[in-house]
Amino acid sequence: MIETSPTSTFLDANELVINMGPQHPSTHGVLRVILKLDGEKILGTECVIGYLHRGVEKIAENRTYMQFAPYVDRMDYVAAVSNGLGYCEAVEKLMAIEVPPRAKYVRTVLTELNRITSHLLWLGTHALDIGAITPLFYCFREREEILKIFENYCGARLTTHAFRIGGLQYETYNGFEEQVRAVCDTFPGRLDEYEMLLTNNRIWLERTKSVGILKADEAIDFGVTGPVLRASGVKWDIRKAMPYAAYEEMDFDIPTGENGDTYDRYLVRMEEMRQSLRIARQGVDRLPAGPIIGKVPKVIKPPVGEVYHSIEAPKGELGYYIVSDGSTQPYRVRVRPPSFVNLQALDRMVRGLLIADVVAVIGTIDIVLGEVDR
Amino acid sequence: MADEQKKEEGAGAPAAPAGGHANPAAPAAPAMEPWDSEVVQSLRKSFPGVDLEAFSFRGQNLIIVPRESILPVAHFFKSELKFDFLSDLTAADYPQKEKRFEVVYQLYSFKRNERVRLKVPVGETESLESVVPVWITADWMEREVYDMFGIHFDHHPNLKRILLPDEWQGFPLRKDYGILQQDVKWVQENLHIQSGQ
Amino acid sequence: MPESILNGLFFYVLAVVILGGAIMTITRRNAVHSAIWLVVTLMGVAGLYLHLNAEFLAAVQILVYIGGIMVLFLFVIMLVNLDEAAKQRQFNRQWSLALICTLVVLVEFGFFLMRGAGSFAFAEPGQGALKPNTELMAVALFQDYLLPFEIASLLLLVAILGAVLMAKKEI
Amino acid sequence: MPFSFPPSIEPFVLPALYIVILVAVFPLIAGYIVLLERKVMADIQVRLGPMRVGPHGLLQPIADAVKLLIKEDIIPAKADRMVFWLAPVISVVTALVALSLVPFSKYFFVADTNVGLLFLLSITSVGILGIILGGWSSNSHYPLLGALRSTAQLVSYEVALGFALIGGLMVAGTLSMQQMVHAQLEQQMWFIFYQPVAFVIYFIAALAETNRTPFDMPEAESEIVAGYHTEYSGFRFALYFLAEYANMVVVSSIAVTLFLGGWLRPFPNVRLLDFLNYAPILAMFVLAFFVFLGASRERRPIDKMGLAGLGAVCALIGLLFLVPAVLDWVQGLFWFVLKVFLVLYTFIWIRFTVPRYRYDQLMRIGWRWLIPLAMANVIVTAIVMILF
Repeated sequence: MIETSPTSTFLDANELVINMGPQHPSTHGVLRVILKLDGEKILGTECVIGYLHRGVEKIAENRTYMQFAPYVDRMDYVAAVSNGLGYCEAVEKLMAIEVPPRAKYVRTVLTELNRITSHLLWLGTHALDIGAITPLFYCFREREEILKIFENYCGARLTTHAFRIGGLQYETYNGFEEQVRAVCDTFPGRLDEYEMLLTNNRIWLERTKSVGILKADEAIDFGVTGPVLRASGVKWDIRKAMPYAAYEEMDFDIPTGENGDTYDRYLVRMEEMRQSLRIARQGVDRLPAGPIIGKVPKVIKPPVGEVYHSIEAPKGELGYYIVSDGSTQPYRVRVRPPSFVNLQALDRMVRGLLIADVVAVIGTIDIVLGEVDR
Repeated sequence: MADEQKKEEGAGAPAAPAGGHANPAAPAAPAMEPWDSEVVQSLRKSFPGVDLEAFSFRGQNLIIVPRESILPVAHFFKSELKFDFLSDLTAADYPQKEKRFEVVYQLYSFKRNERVRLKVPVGETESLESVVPVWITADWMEREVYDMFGIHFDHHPNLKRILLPDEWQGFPLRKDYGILQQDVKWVQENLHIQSGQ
Repeated sequence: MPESILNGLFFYVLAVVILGGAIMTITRRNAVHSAIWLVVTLMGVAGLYLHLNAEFLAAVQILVYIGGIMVLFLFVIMLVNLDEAAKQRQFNRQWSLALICTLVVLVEFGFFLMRGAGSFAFAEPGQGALKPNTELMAVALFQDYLLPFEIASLLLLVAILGAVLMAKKEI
Repeated sequence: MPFSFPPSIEPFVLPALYIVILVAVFPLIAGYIVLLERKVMADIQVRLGPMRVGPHGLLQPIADAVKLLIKEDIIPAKADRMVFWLAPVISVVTALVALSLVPFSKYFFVADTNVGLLFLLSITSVGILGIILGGWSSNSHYPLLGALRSTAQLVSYEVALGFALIGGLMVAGTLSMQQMVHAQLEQQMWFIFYQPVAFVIYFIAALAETNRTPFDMPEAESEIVAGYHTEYSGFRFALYFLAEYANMVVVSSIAVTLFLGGWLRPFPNVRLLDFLNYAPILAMFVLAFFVFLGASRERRPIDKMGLAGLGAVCALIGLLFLVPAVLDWVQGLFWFVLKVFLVLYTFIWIRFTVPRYRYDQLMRIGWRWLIPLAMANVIVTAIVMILF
């Protein structure tokens, strides 16, 4: 028999190192995962990130508070509204600005709609990763309807920069309420359609059940947040725990899972979309009249101090830690990106599974590389 | 380094007044109100020899913890005070201060539904004990702090650059690192361009 | 007349393919290339069967040897790193002795071929007698020689079980 | 016929002609199957699909072919060049050879041997070599993984496929493709009704054999990029593509021949339905009508004219079918193609409806369910045939 080095063959044993990404159809961007394989079984993974690093936090230190606001949209670019909300609220907290109720309501409605678009994108690509091609197109059809609302509201569809520090820059357009209601009316039926395609599909069940399990205590230990945490059975949502915007006055439920597997995360996000619709409908139904922006000085110049403010972005806890030195530019802005933290749990979730599961798990964590790398 | 430690210990009287003498050397020190609560008291009781200062600003609470005792304090926060969730771990650079960096821990307790912020001043040449044994999630966050500030974490399982290339020179989020500055050598060697700007 | 020419042509072309393939198989350094040439050889043999109107045999030859065994061969070759083999010396020091032996065998072969040339006529394609080729095969296997056939298959089954037992690390 | 060939060559003339037709026309047909797939996919996904090249994208396959032909031919630096070159050729040659055994109609077939089906299976099994070698010769991880997956998948599903076919063969009592169709004519029943289980198993195994969703692991692009043909581009890629679609046609043809009555029209023994013999004419005229309707809706004059021309051709062909001899010749072909397209349509439909199985699940289904079920089907069939 010929002598072979143990690392270079499949048979003798053991390890094949394969490079997944940064150019790969299903790493959702420029994520690079180095897989250590035994045949197709995963022995370990290492994520290599930073290919999309733009130094957002450094940029922040060289911009005024207002100037930096559009940059945050470019982090999680599928949930730009949420990013903007988090940043604006953090600065408002730093300056103790009171936001008028109308602005709060509009913010809530738009953020919830944004959560739906983000989840739709997740659903489409996640299903695509698992091999179901068609849901992607359905999801984009619905996403389009919501993006139209954004476009009508602020002129942009993706990187919206919808909010200003202290409130809103734009009053809602004519027909805003009707358009949101129309989405709320048609969307549940469409959701049922997706569920018909996937929820009870045997193949879908086999591919997602008991795949990428993250137990509740592990989830907390890994610091994962958002749907990933809730699917593990931890009923924690910042919208309920530490309400911001107008969430305190909204009536909605927090869906949770039991097993913390891919299927539960799927179910949780599907239910979250329904809950978001509920919130959006309540928001437009009770939309108060009044000013849309609070008392904001011409020059944003917060007092010396620091705040950490976090919101429940579609992907989890999105936190902003802002230190002010009393000048017009932030001294330090730290973004606590949910994707970055959630991605850390990938290794734990995929050990012992197969290559195909890695793809499913990456999809189910729902990362956006713009946010992971910042 | 040695005399810095001495200074810390000297200031660390058991019943240290929770007064606002937070590093008088720093001009940009935030003006904050002192904070006292059950959390602070139990902490003081458990760590009598440690100088802990507690503040509150805009309803957000923070505790300044000396560098040496971060690991036991972290353990205490997690197991005794049930702050089982490390939301965020980051740092900030204050070049004027005596201890240049502040490593910031944002803790959250599901049980109390309460946040608290720990701040650890760290000198430029000092290193800090890693809290990965307490919260696994600190792994990547500490790597990012190392990547951006060059603060070294002892006993970290895999302390290397995370966002920047492994061979990159310099730590971009330090205040003396200009926004247009970069590792020109690395860029030339790896991207084959004269300059990125 | 043209038909016999055609027959001859077929035979000789296939013979060249088979022999050439065989020679290439044993001379290639790369195991995958050897396997490919072996496939060519086996294809040639299948062609010969076809030429003799033994369609069933030809189909089975391809199905079993190429579609089954060669695929598994390639599978194993791909799994095992054979780059090392390519670097090693292909001929060892006993080649001169081996050459003499081969020559002796070759002479013997030639001798017997010369002596018995008469009995090496082309096999006649079985026309009418073997017409329902497949059925006759079935009758032979499943009626006339059922017991030997079953014994052979049992033997193979035992061999498979043994192989599985040996390959599996723990049971 | 006014002239005749010498008797020694005469039996080879028509098959040779058919071979030329198949080799020349099949790539075009494969291109249009791709177009059909894209159009059906678009329809399922609420969009239009190719619309740019030609009216309703009808010239898209040709544009695609040209694009593939003029693309740069990239061979990886460390690839095994000879094998890299050979692998797609093996795939496409075996796929096209397999087509030669398909009985497209009573008259239109290249060869009909008494081991036809067995031969078909053996030829398709050689096609696996093209995949293995392609994956190996690329000298890259993803193609190697793809090739390993393919091989394991094809080898395991071939067993189930073979056993499923045996069920049908026992009813048919022959291995000859033409005789199978005649057997269904004599027994006055499509064998799918005698062997529904075998048909279902065959269909599932065929999906796996042709690497279609939900069994498209070997080229699951979200997992291992493009599987065994990751490193292939341009014309070589086109060859793999062609082979894949040829294989689809072959497996659907086997299904149609053995289970769905081959080139027979529905209810061939029922006098009452004889009017179905004229279905090809009707179909052509209906097609022409719809094409004209489409032409009238078209805005750009060039599209209008193109569609109108197509309609005219359809109508002309319909007229040509009015000649009884032509009709007789075309009949079988018409029904056969129709059935094959129905099977292909089902393939496409499934592809865009369900997710993908995981590799180990696929193996489990094959070995734990399909093969035992197919074996049981064979045994039950044998018992029933002996008893009755």
